[in-house]
Amino acid sequence: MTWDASLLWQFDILVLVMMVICAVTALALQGLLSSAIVTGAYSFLICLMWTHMMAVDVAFTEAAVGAAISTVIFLGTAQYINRWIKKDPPREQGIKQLTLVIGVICAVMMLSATRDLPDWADPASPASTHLSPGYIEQGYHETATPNVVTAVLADYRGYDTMFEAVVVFAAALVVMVLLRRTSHKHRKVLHLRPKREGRDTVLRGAAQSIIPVMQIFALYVLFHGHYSPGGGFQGGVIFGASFILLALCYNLKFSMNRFREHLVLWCCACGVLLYAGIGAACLGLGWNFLGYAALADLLGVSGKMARSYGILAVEIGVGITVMAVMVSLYYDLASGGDLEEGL
Amino acid sequence: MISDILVIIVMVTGLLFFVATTVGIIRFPDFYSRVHAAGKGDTLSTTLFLGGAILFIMRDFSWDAMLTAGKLLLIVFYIFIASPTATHAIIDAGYEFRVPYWTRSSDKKGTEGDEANEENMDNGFYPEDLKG
Amino acid sequence: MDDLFYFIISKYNYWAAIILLFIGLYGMIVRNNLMKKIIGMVIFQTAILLFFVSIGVKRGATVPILKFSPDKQPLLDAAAYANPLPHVLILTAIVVGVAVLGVALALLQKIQRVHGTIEEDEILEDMRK
Amino acid sequence: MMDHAPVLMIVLPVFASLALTLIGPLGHRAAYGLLILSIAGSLAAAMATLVQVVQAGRAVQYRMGDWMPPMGIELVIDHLSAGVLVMISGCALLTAIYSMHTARQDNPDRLNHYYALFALLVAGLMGMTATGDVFNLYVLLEISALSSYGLLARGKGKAYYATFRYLMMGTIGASFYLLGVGYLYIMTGSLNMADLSEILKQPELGESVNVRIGFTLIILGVWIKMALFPLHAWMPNAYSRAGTTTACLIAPLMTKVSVYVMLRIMFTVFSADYVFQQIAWSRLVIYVASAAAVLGMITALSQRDLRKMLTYIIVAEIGYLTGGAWLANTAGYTGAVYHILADGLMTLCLFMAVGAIIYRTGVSTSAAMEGIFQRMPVTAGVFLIAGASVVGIPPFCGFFSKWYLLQGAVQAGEWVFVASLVIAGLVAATLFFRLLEKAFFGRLDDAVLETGSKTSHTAARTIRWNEAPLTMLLPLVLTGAALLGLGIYTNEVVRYLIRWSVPAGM
Amino acid sequence: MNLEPFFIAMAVAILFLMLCNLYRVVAGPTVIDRMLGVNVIGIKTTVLIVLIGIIDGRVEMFIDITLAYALLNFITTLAAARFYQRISQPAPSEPEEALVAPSAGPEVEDVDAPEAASDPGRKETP
Repeated sequence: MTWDASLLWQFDILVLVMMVICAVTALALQGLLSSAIVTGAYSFLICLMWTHMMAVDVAFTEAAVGAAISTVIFLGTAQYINRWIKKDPPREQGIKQLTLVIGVICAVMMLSATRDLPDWADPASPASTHLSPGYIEQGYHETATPNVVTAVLADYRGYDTMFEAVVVFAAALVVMVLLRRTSHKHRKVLHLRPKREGRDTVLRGAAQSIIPVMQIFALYVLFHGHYSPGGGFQGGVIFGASFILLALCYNLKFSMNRFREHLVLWCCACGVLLYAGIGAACLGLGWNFLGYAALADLLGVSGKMARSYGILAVEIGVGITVMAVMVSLYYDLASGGDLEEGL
Repeated sequence: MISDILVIIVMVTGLLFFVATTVGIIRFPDFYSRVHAAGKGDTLSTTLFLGGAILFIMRDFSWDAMLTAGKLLLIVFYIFIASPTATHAIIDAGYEFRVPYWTRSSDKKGTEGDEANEENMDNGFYPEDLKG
Repeated sequence: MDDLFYFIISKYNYWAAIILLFIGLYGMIVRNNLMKKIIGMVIFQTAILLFFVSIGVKRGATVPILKFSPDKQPLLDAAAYANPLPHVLILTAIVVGVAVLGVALALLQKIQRVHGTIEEDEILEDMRK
Repeated sequence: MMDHAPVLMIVLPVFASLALTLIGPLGHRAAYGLLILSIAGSLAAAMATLVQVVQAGRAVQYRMGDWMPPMGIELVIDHLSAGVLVMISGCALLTAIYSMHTARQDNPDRLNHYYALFALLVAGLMGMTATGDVFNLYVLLEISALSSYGLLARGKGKAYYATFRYLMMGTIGASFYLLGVGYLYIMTGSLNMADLSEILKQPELGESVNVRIGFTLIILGVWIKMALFPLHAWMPNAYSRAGTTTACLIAPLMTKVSVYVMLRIMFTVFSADYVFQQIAWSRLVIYVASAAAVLGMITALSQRDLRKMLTYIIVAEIGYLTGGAWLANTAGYTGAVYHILADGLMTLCLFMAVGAIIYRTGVSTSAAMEGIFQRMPVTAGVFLIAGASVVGIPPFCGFFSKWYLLQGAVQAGEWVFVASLVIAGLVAATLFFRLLEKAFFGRLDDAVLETGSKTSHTAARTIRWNEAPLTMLLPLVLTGAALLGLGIYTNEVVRYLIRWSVPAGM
Repeated sequence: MNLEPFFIAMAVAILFLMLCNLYRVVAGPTVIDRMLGVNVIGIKTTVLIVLIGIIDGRVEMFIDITLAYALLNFITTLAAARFYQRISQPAPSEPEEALVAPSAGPEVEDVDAPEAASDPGRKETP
């Protein structure tokens, strides 16, 4: 019956209340654009929540993905759709209302069942005692990586992470296959951005000073993922975001001149190829798939360090893929697929 | 000890500016004045808070602490660039969209005070793309 | 009173996750606008992620990155660090979430182009024509 | 290499999809060849694993990254999954061969990207079947789901909205699954299937309401993915609007793999005792399944569009599979597992035959069947075999699965399920009889072709003999032969594969 | 001197201010006001993350997130602003031809596409 002051429950409850408010508002508002923006606020709050739960890597990812990329692609899509929903949804939704009732019953059941869940933040809960101590206590000796999350992500559960990279690759392919046109027969009449002589100077100046730092920071996050929160995914998203920033401050063509769509696609595939290739190389060297210790002889280091380098290499692969995929998603969704003019 | 007091002073000042910003954002009558409150107050108070954090970290000197403080300074610098630019972009978008601005006469149109004015604005005063 | 307080303190995170879950589910199933459905989907997914991350919290624990003593020895006490496994799972799940979001938005653009609307009932009417 | 067969069969298609993305300019022939090559390699690896499993008489394990199982991820291929893996890669290979004409027709541009998604879907399905980790299963589930969205949306027009609904339902299903995994994780602290089942044997966990919620959520998610009757609304539109190749790939495989996942969760992670004794609602599932079988078949009877008809047949077959799995006896389980294999082949065969008919006639309603026996005798013959198999006529495999299911239902005293099996069989017989009547005695004049084929340039007006091209016929005939072969070798399949995988406590 | 209670108090105070700012996000009245509210919440989040780091005692682990936040929050706001600059000039968009997968057969009843709204962004006033 003790509780720890450092848990800061007041903090949590405030954030959670705000999250619920944001969720309800996002679903209730009539304007779709407002909803998208409120969803952005929701994402900020959940990121805060995760920082407070000490899930720094998760918070980092959420900051990069939820707060930036999701909102940007929401806004990109909002250019091409009806932005105002009907006031009166039809009433003949018998099945939907039945679902609602069932949903409320399920919610009440699940809420009442939380009594039997282990207490929140209980160090003696099964989840905290069964597997995770193993990762924390052996991880450093086996992989020489102080960031346990990176070690588990890229090594113990590296097979998952490989398919995570494949998932984003698949998403880029699907979006491209869906939206992008090869023939320019049906070129749409563009919403051209108004001529703004000299009025973007401030933005461009800011972008010029921010983008290089952003890219260096992205590389830092990528390569420093062993020692601090971060890694391939977060670094990749930030690097991709720098191209998005370029496109926002100038225009899509300007960004595409620096990072061509063919190159983007190549990078999407090459990152996964690097990851899977390392796995296959380990297999070729007589170990199991993704057993980075196989690289030890090749690199002339101990098995532990080989695992560390293997983690770094696959993180680079993930970073390349994710960077390219984020840029690809932005190019396609913000320009409606014709890669002419976007956001 | 001195540095602790300094930290407290700096952070409390920052909090005061945050309060001012919030009051401005909630109470000011039109969009432009709200942006004004947000753009200035928030940047300053963020700087103050991060400055307080730097002071706190530098309390016991070490190279790690120096590195951390350096990164914090970088953050301060980029917030100083990014935050005003962001508010600039917002206000530019609002201007482009002809968001109506507040004058005494538009205040009088509403029966009394702020909320009535906003209600007035809700009833078709804004172009609908702005509300969406 | 103390028991009740302790009960609330030890469960509120799960409650919030479940409430958000059903708010999102409501949005996905009942709302008529496809964009709202997508927003509901985002909320629904984050609720599950919140549930997962809640599992990983430990009282008095710090971020799951090893601390080092001055002589460069890592502190390997499992109780001192939050559970890293849910974090890993959630990282993967966030990525999956953004991938699905991208595909959903692309489909939304296509639906708008083909049907001229993103209201579900209007689309169904249009398809019946 | 033999040792690495379990992982090779999953990563070969992944490599193929990467290569297909990179070699874009090399043209469609290279893409086609590469796809077939990779899936054939995958099939070979699956076969090798199957042989290994049957010879050893126990599951093959493969440790990813050489980590011991509860810490790392492992692949576990036992008798059940080996059979399903061969079925998946075999069906995918046949579809890949079949796709030569139709895929190019549907994808005048970006054929290589289409094939890349094809390979990813196969990789996802294989991975789902082979994995021994519940969270890894979720990731692979999403891979197969994402690539199937891309493939289905190539159907254009109305397919977009159908795919959107599929995406929504698929996401709800996958998220329920993930939440269920969360509940299991919070109660047990593990993600490995074998480890989970060890921990779940503890009596206090068997009583726990949260484990029950976790089980319910997982099963509910899987049911949404596999379109069990009340949750099937997304499926018919999504599948019938898709291009032929897509339909041939997705329709047989996606639902069957979901059924496999259901069996895995029910009997490997949990146990038969737990499912049938602790879960209060498990008695009701038989009724849901019975309703699915009967209503699915009846709805199929009322469809004009051929492929929609086939999709409703899948809904009915899912009813059989679910019912068999929840009968709680050996015969029912055997029937369900056998039916996964048989139904995969049957559905593939039907979709391929209908695809060939649509390809030649350009008509997608049942009017396309008019006079098919004169114009496309081989296709029609194979269609007859598949139809006979769905109805349950002896030498073909559909009969044996129904036989086992009926046996199980009688043993369990589930007369409702017996009745539904019989009724669904009769309705299916009516359905196919109607189609085949048209096919035999349909008028051969141009009236039919004029109504349907005003946009088709392939319709034959004067040529009577108008068989599908060889790349379509070959897989079609092979599938027909497989239906017959599986039927003839039923005893061996049951003895060497299914008997081994019957869970304890049945 | 133990400053931890002070930092906790600061964090909770900032959260309260965030709650107040949420009013602007929820109530509007225009989207641009909401954008402003989100921007302000984002900046406060930056500060809060640093404070959490200080309370946890390992601020160096939280700084990278803060920097990423400061940079990415800028992108979100900028994207929203750009969106408005872009749509302030309306232009009609052509409807795309609706196609059916050739191999799926011509479904007679669903070939022709309805005209897309002349400008998808601007629907008639509700």
